[in-house]
Amino acid sequence: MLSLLRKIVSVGRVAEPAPPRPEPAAADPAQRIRTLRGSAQVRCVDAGSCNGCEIEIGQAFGPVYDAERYGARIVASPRHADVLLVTGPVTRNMAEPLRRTYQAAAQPRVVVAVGDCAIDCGEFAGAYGVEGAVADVVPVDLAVPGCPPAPDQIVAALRRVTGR
Amino acid sequence: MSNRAELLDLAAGLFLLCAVAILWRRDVRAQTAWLSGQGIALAAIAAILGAQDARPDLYGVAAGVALLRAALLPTLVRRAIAARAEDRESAPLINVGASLLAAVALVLLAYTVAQPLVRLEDTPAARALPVGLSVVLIGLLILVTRRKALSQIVGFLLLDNGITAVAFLAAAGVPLLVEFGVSFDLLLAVLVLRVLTARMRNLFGGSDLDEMRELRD
Amino acid sequence: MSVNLPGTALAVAAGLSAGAAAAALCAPDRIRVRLVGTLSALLGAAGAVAGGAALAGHTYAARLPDLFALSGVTLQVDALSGVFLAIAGAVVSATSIYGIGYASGPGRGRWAQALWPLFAFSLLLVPAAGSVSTLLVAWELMALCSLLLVVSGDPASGRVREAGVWYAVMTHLGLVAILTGLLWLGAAAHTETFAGLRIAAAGISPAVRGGVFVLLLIGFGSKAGMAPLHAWLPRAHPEAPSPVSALMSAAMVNLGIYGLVRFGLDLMGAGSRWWWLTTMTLGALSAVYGIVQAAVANDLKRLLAYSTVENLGLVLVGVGAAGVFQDSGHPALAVLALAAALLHTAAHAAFKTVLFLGAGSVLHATGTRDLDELGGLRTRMPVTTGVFALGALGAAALPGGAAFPSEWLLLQSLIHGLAVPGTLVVVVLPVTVGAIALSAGLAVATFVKALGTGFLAKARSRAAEQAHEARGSMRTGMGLAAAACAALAVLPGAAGPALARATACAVPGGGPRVSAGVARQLTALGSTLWPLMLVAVTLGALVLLRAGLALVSRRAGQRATAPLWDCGAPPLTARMEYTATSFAEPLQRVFDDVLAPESDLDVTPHAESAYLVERIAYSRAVPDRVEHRLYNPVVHTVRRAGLAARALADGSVHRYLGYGFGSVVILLLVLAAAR
Amino acid sequence: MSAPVLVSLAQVLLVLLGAPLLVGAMRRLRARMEGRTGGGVLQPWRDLLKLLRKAPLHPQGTGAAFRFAPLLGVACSGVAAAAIPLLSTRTGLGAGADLIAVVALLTLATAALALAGLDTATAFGGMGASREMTITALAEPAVLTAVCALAAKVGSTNLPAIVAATLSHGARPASPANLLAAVALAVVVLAETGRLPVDNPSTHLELTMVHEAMVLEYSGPDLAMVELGAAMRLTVLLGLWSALFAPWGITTTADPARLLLGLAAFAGKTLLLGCLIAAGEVFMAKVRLFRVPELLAGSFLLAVLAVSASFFLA
Repeated sequence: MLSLLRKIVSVGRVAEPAPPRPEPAAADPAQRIRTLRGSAQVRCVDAGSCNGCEIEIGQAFGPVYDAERYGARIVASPRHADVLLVTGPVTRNMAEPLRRTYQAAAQPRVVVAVGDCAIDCGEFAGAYGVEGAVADVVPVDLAVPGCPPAPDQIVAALRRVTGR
Repeated sequence: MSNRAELLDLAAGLFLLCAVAILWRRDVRAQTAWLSGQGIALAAIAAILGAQDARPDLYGVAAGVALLRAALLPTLVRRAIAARAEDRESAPLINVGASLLAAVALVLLAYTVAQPLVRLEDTPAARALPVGLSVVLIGLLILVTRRKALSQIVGFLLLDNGITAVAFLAAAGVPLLVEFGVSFDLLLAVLVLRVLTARMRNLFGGSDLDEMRELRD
Repeated sequence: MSVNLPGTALAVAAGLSAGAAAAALCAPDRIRVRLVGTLSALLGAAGAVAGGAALAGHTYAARLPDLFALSGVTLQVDALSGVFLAIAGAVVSATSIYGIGYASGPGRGRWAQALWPLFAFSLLLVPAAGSVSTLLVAWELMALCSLLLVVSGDPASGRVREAGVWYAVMTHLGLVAILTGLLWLGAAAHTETFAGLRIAAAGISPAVRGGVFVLLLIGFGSKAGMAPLHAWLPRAHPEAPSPVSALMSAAMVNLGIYGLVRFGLDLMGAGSRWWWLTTMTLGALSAVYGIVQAAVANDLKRLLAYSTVENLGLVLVGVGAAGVFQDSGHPALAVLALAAALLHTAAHAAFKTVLFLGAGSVLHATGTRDLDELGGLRTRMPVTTGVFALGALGAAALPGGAAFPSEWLLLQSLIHGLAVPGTLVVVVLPVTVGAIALSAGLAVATFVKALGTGFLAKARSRAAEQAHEARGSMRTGMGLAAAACAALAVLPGAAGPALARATACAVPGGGPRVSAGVARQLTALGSTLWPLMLVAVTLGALVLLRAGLALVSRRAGQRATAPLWDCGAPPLTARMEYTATSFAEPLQRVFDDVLAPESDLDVTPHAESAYLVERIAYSRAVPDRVEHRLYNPVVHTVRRAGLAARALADGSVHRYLGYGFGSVVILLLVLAAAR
Repeated sequence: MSAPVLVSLAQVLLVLLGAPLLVGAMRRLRARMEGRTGGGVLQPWRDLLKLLRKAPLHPQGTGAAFRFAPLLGVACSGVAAAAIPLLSTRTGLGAGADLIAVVALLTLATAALALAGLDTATAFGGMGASREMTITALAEPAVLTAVCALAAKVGSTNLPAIVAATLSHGARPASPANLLAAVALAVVVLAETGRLPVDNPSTHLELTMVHEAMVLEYSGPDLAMVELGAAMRLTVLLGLWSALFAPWGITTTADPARLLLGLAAFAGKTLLLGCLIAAGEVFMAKVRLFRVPELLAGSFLLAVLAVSASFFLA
C-alpha cells in the first residue's frame, strides 16, 4: 500500500495538457442538440472491428488523453447513453444488435462512427460477412477517420459532442 | 471520571478492536499489521497504568512491550511470509463468518466470567479485565481454527498479548524482570517456529497443519 | 342493569355459529355458500365487538353450570382476552367474506362448510374461557375443527394426508402437554377457575410452577409455531384451503401466545427469570430460523407459513422480555415489551390475513403456489397485487407497513432494558436485538422476493399468463384486511389505551400509572410516525411534480415506449428472468450451514461420446433441517418400538385378556405397596 | 414557519444540492490519484441536468414499481436528510427523527429499487436485486446492534437526543463503545452505499454489478432520480455517521450564525469522509460476493462488542 502511495505521488498527473477546444462547426452535435452540452455518456459498440479502434478508444479514456475531463464517460447500458461509439464494418450478425442498441438509447442520441471501417467498410468492403458501413444501418452524426484513428482524434470528436 | 481512566478505556477498546480485526482478515500480512497496532495499544495500557500508579518501572515495561510486540515480533512473522506467497491466506477451518459469531459468544462469555473479579475491585483497570480475557479466548480460537502454521503463530502472539493484558490489568503490572523473561521466551518460541516452518516448507512444500498429521510417527 | 356488551356479543356469536353450521348442512345449494359466509362474517363481527368492548374496559364473567356435564362452563372476558377476541373476530369476518367467493367453486363439501363456523367460534371461546376445563374443551374443539378443515382441501392428495397426520400428531401432543400442565397446576392449587388460580398460584412451590411452565411452554409454544416445535406449520398451512390457512395463521396460532401470557404472566405471576429467558431465546431462535427458511422457500404458502414462525417468534421475544423485566422489578419496561408483543400479534394477524388471502387468490387464479412459475400477475390481477404489496410491506416491517410500529416498540423495550442490571440481561439482550434485526432484514428480502417474482415482471408459465382477477367477495375480504393493515401502520397510537388495559391484566405490578405511561408512549409513537409519513408522502409528491414538470416542459406527449434492453440479441424470454430460487440463491449459500440444502446434479452423457452432454438435470430442495434431525429419528424410534410391540399382539384373544388381567393385578399390587 | 422546520428544509436543500457535488469531488480525487484530471466537481450536476432534459422512456412490460422506485429513493433520502441533525439538533421532525426509523426508511428505498429491478424481468435486474437484498438483509443486525450501543447510554434512539448528549460531554466520542460502533457502522455505510469493497460503483461489467445492475434499464429523468437518490443516500449516511461519531460543529440552537458554522463543519466533514472513501478505493479491490457476509459478520461482532463495552468500559 505504501509503495502504491509512493508511486501515486511520484507519477503525479500524466494527463497531457488539454489541447484547445475544436472550432465549433454548425454540424457539431453540441450546436444542434443543446441538451447534451457539457455531458455525454458513451456506449461503445463493436460492430465487427479488428479491435484496433477499441484499443484507441481505451486510450482516449485512459490517463494520458483523459476524455472524462470534457464530460464524456463510458457507461454500461445504452439506456444510460447519449453517444454510441460504433467501430468496425457492420457484420451481418451485428446489424440487428446495432439497430436495437440505437433504439434503446433515449432521445436525443448521437452516433459516432470510429475508424475507416465504420465509415466505408475499409479493408472489409464487399466481404461476404459484412452488411455495410455504420451509416447503412443507423444514422451517423459524426465520423472519425483513421485506421485506427488516434486517441486525440476520438477525444476531439467527443468534444464536439459535449462542446467543451 | 478521570481523563486517565478514559484513556485506559480507549486503549482497551483499541486492543480489542485489533484482536477482532485479526480474526476478521484472512491475509496474514494484514494480520501482522493489526498485531503491531495491538502491541502499541498494549504498551499504551502499560504506560497509562504506570502514570496512574506513579510507577516509573511500568514505563520501561511499556517501552519494552512496544519494541517487542509492536515492532520485532510482527516483523519476524512478516519476514516469514515474504518467503512464500501462498501462505498469505490463513485458510480457516471454519468459515470466517462462523468464527466471528463464535467470537461474539466468547466475548460475552469472557464478560460473564469476569464479573466476580470486577465486583471484587471496581477500578477502571479491573473493569477492562474482560477485554484481556476476550483476547485470550479469541487467540485460542485462532489457534484452534486456522490451518496454516503462520496464522497459528499469529494466534499464539494474540494469546500472549491477551495474557499480558490480563496481567497488567489484574495485578496492575508485573515486575519488569518477569515481563522481559516472558517476552524473550516468546521471541525464542517465534524464532523456533519460524525456523521450523521454513524447514518444513523446504522438506514438504507447505505448512498446512492437516497435512502434517502424518509426521507424528 | 344494563346489558353486558361482551357477554351479549358472545351469546350472539354462539347463536350465529350454530345457525351457520345448520345452514351449511340444510340450506339449498343455491344460497348455501353465501348464507354460511354471511353468517360467519357476522359471527366474526360479534366476536370483534366482544373483544372491542373488553378492550374498552367492559369485563364479563359467567358460570353456566348446566351447560357441560361434569364441570360446567366458566367464561371470563377481560382486556387481555379482548385483544385475542378482537383479532380472531376480525380475521374471521374478513376470511368468511373471502370464503364466499373462494368456496363457490365445485367440490366444496357441506361438512367442511359446517366446520368453518364451529372453528371460528372455538377461536372466540378459547380466550373467553374462565376455567381450566372450559379452556381445554375449547382448545380441543379448535384443534379438531382445524384438523378436519386442513384435510378438507383435497383428501385424496397424499401431501394433504401427510400434512394432516403431522398436524394431528403435533397438535395432540401439544394438547397432552397443556392438559398435563394445567391438571398439575389445578391439583396443586385445588381450584380450576382462573380467579382461584391467580390467588392460589403464589402458594405453589417454585419447582411445581416451573414444571407446569415447561409443559405449558411446550404445549402453547407448539401451537404458536415456536422452534423446534414448529414442524406442523409449514406442512399444514400450505395444504389447507387458503381461508383456513389465513384463519389458522392469523388467529389460531395467537392463542398459543394467549395461553403463555395468561398462565405464565397473569395467573402464575411471572415466576422465575429462567422461564422467560428460555422463552426469549426460543423466540429469537424461531424468528431467525423461520425467516431463513422463508427466504429460501419457493412455495408461496410455505413461505408465508415460515413467516408466521418468524413473527410469532418475535412475539415470544416480547413476551419473554416482559417476563424478564417483570421479574427484575421493572414493570414499566415489562408493560412496554408486552404491549409490543400484543401489538405485533395484531399487526401479524392483519398482514398475514392479507397475504394468505392474496396467495389464495393466486392459487385460485393460476392453480399453482410455486413462485418459480408465477410472475406478471400485476397486469391481470391488479387488486390482488396491490393488496398483497400492502401486506408484504407490513410483513417486511418497513415504514408504512403494519409491523413497523410493533417491531419498533419491541426494539425500544429491549434497548431500554439494557438499563436493567444483571449480567445475563446484558449478554442476552444485544444478541436478541441482533436476531430481531437479522430477521427484519431477511424479512425484507423475503417479501421483495415474494412480491417481485410472484407478481411483478413477466409470467413464467401459461397458468400465470392466463390468471384472472379474484371474485368480488374475495376482493372485499382482502380489502377489509388490507384496511386493517393500513390502519395499524399509520395509527398505531390509537391502540395505546386498549393495549394499556390489556397489559395491565397481565402485569400486575404495573398499575394504572405505568399503563398510562405506556399509553402516552404509544400515542407518542403514533405522532412520531406521522410526520415521517407525511413528509415522505409530500416529498414524494413534490419530486413527482418535478418529474412531471420536466416531462411537460420537454415533451408534452406521452412517454415513448421502448422494448426492454436485451443486449441486442432478442428475444428476451421469461426463461431468462431471475426466478425465486435464483433470487434466494445467495442467501441460501450464506446460510448453507443452517439450511443444509440438498441439491442433485445429474449429467447424462451422449451415447457416442462421454464428453458430449445430452441432458443435465438439476434439482434442489431445502428440507426443514429441524424436522430431519430432530423429528425423523424420533419417528423412526417410535416406529421401531411399534414393530417390536407387534410381537406381543399375535391375535390370540386369550392373550389380550391375559394382558388386561395382568395389568389390573399389577396395578393393585402397586397400590398395595404404596399404601 | 418555525425555526426547526426551516432548519430541516435547509438540510434537505443542502443535501439535495450538495450530494452531486460530493460525488463529483470523490470522482475528481480518484481521477487525480490515477493520474487523470477528471471531470470536475460540477460534472455530476451537468450529467443530472442533461438526463432531466432527455426524453423519458417507458420500457415495455414495466409497471408502477419501476416507475416510482427512483422517486421514492429521492424522497426517502430527503426525509432522512430532514430528520438527521446535520446542522442543528433542532430539526423540524423532533421526536420523529428516530435512528431506527431513519434506517428503516433508507431500507425502504433499497427495497423499492430492488422491486424495480425485478419488475424489468431482465436477468441483470433480478441479479442486482437479489444481491442488493442479500447485502441489505445481512447489514441490518450490525446497524441495529450498533444503534443499541449508542442508544443504551443516552436512553433514547432519538437522533437529536443522541447527538446533543454526545455534544454535551466533550470527550465522549472517543469512548471505546463509540470507537467500536463507529467501525461497525462505517462498514455498514460502505455496504449500504455500494462502495468498495462491497460493490464497485464504476464497474461496466454486468456480472460484477450489484447496485448498477438493478438500474440498467433506467434512462433520462428516471435515471437522474436514481443517481440523485444514490448520491443523496451517500451524503445522508456520511452525515449520519459524522453526526453520531464526530458531532463537532452541530449546534443545539437554531441561531443563523451558528448554523452557518455548522454548514461549514458539515461540508468539511462530509467532504473529508468522502475523500477518504475515494482514496481508499484506489487501494482496494472488490471482495467476492460471498465474502461480503464475512465483512458484515465482523461488523456485527464489533457492534455487539460496542454494546458490551458500553457496560464494562466506562
